[in-house]
Amino acid sequence: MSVLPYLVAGWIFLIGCYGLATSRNLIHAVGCLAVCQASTYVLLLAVGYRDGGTAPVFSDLKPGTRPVVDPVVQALTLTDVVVGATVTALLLALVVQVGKRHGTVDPDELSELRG
Amino acid sequence: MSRRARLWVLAVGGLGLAVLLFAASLELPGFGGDWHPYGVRAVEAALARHTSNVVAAVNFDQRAFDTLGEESILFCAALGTVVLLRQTSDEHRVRPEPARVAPPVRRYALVALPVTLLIGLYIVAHGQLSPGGGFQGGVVVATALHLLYIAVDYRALERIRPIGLYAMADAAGEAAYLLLGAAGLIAGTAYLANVLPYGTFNTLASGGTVPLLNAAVGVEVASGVVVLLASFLDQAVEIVDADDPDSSGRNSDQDNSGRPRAPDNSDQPPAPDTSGRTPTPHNPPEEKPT
Amino acid sequence: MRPVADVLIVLALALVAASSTAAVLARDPVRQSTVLALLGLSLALLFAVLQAPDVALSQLAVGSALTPLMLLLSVRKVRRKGKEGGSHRNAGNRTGSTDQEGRR
Amino acid sequence: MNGWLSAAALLLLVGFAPTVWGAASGPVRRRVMAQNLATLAGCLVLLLLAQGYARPSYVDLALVLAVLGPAGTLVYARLLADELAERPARDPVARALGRAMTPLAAVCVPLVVLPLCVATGPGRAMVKLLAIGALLIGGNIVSTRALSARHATGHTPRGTGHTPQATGPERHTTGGQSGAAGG
Repeated sequence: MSVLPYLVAGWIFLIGCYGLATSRNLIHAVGCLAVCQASTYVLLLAVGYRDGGTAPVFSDLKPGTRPVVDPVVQALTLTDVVVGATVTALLLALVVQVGKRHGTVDPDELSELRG
Repeated sequence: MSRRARLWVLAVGGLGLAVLLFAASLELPGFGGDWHPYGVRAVEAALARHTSNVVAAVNFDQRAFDTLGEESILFCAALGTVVLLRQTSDEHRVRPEPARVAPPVRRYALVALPVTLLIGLYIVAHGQLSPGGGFQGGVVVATALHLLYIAVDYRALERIRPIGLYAMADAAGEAAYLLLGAAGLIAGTAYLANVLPYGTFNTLASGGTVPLLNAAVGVEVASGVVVLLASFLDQAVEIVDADDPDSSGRNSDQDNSGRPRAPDNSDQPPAPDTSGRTPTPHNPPEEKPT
Repeated sequence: MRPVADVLIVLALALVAASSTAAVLARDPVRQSTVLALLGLSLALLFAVLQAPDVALSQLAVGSALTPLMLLLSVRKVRRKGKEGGSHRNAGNRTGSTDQEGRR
Repeated sequence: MNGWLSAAALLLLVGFAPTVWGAASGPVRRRVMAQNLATLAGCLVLLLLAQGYARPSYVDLALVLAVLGPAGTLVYARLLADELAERPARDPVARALGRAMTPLAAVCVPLVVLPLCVATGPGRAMVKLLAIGALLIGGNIVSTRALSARHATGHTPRGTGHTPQATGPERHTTGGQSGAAGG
């Protein structure tokens, strides 16, 4: 149990990389990159977790009554999620542009075009 | 490199990485441990500044400069998308035909739109108190507006979405964040320092500059996402290639009539016709030779 | 409470691992997009059981409607391009991969 | 306190886990249906978690999911209208889901929300819970209808060669939909 979340994060990263490398469609590749991003969220939050802890939000909790989990990693992850989505949008825009210019979004066909 | 060789390289690299990750995870502090030195200090600092949502305090007070960087990434990503997906000279616009949506769905969307909008604003406004904040609430607000596209009609969305205004709001959100940071300099302390009075714990006005920075981020995220989606929608719904004879009939948003439509260039200057193949409105649709 | 909380965490981790694997193995972007929506949802549940409601909220906001919308709009645009370059507009290509095959 | 978390774990296992399988296999229609069911199950799990951890502020998560989940399903219903119409509900799982979704939402949501209301007692929190329940039921009924009814979001591109058949249970179609044909 004490390493399981880290291993899951590693697995998600590796499977995402596998998908990226073997993808035949750039839109699918962007989706795989989103999977890779998810691994960082899992890792960061797993590092910040504390057994029996609760969220460091004191609107409905008296400070000091319960142990709280680490807020710093949560803050990092929070911004990362939204910014990651806009970066996904940027990559999708690139894919759309590639599709417009070359008529295909298969990376293998694209390298044939160049050569 | 052949496909097979590439897979081998991937397998070797992946295996090596897996071994390294496994070794690293054994050395990490155990999951659920009690040792969180930064977390403990962050909670103390947030409570000292009367901010009840410690995550918001970390984002907009203790690590506000870092958030400025994140926000700039978001701004640049939105900018880059708009530049990449702009209408080029060999493309023209086609007015999408009105979509036909089942009446119950349409009614649901018209009810859900204000509700979702309200929830988004609530999430933004309560960012310093309960879970939520500008990043999350901004996305909810932007999604709420797009209920009009997904359940009513693209043209209904266009009516409430003057894109220039949202682009300006995007920039204004970013600028507000920068200027609020400068307030710290004017007050004689550091950039992005929390210079306002901290207020009463667990009320809307608590946390000094946190609610203001939060609101600035909310405005920026909401309008940034609207601008992003607008450029995607433009590409997917309106913009078509000039040398695509089918496009005028085929590419309408929800095409179901089968008759070719004339490109409506009333608000757009006609694309410069370099190839001479731009179909005029009177051209019958013809099959493109292979 | 502790054992149940641990069970919840393990369960959520398993769901995330399963849905991320499925998301990678779904090769057609349209089919992948539904799995990605599920992945977003299971991530949000994982974040909730890891006591990170802020992050879960962020993931819900992004993953439930925004990401699928962007993905599907890109697919729609790219497919249309693939189709018009093909021999016939209505060659019956419905999936992104066959679009590219149809072009050659 | 423990009971709520156990219920959440159970619902996660029997309600949410199968939808991962459903969304990852089969035709597009089944996948979208599974996504619809997953938002319902996920929202109820979040409600139970909020009560189980004794943190009323976690209810905001369920609130957001209750409005955005159906929005996500409507995204699919809108942008995949062609594919949903192309493959009529031949898939047994999709057909069963299409039939069962509305009764399921109408039964499961009160089953979870009403005990939660009793546990929280009258007040603002209870109003919030009831609002979430109403949004969830309404959203799910509408999104299921959008998926299964043969509504006219332009699934008849000329010359595609397929004739869209009546998809899904007929009782979901309303008279106004066929009357909306124009153009």
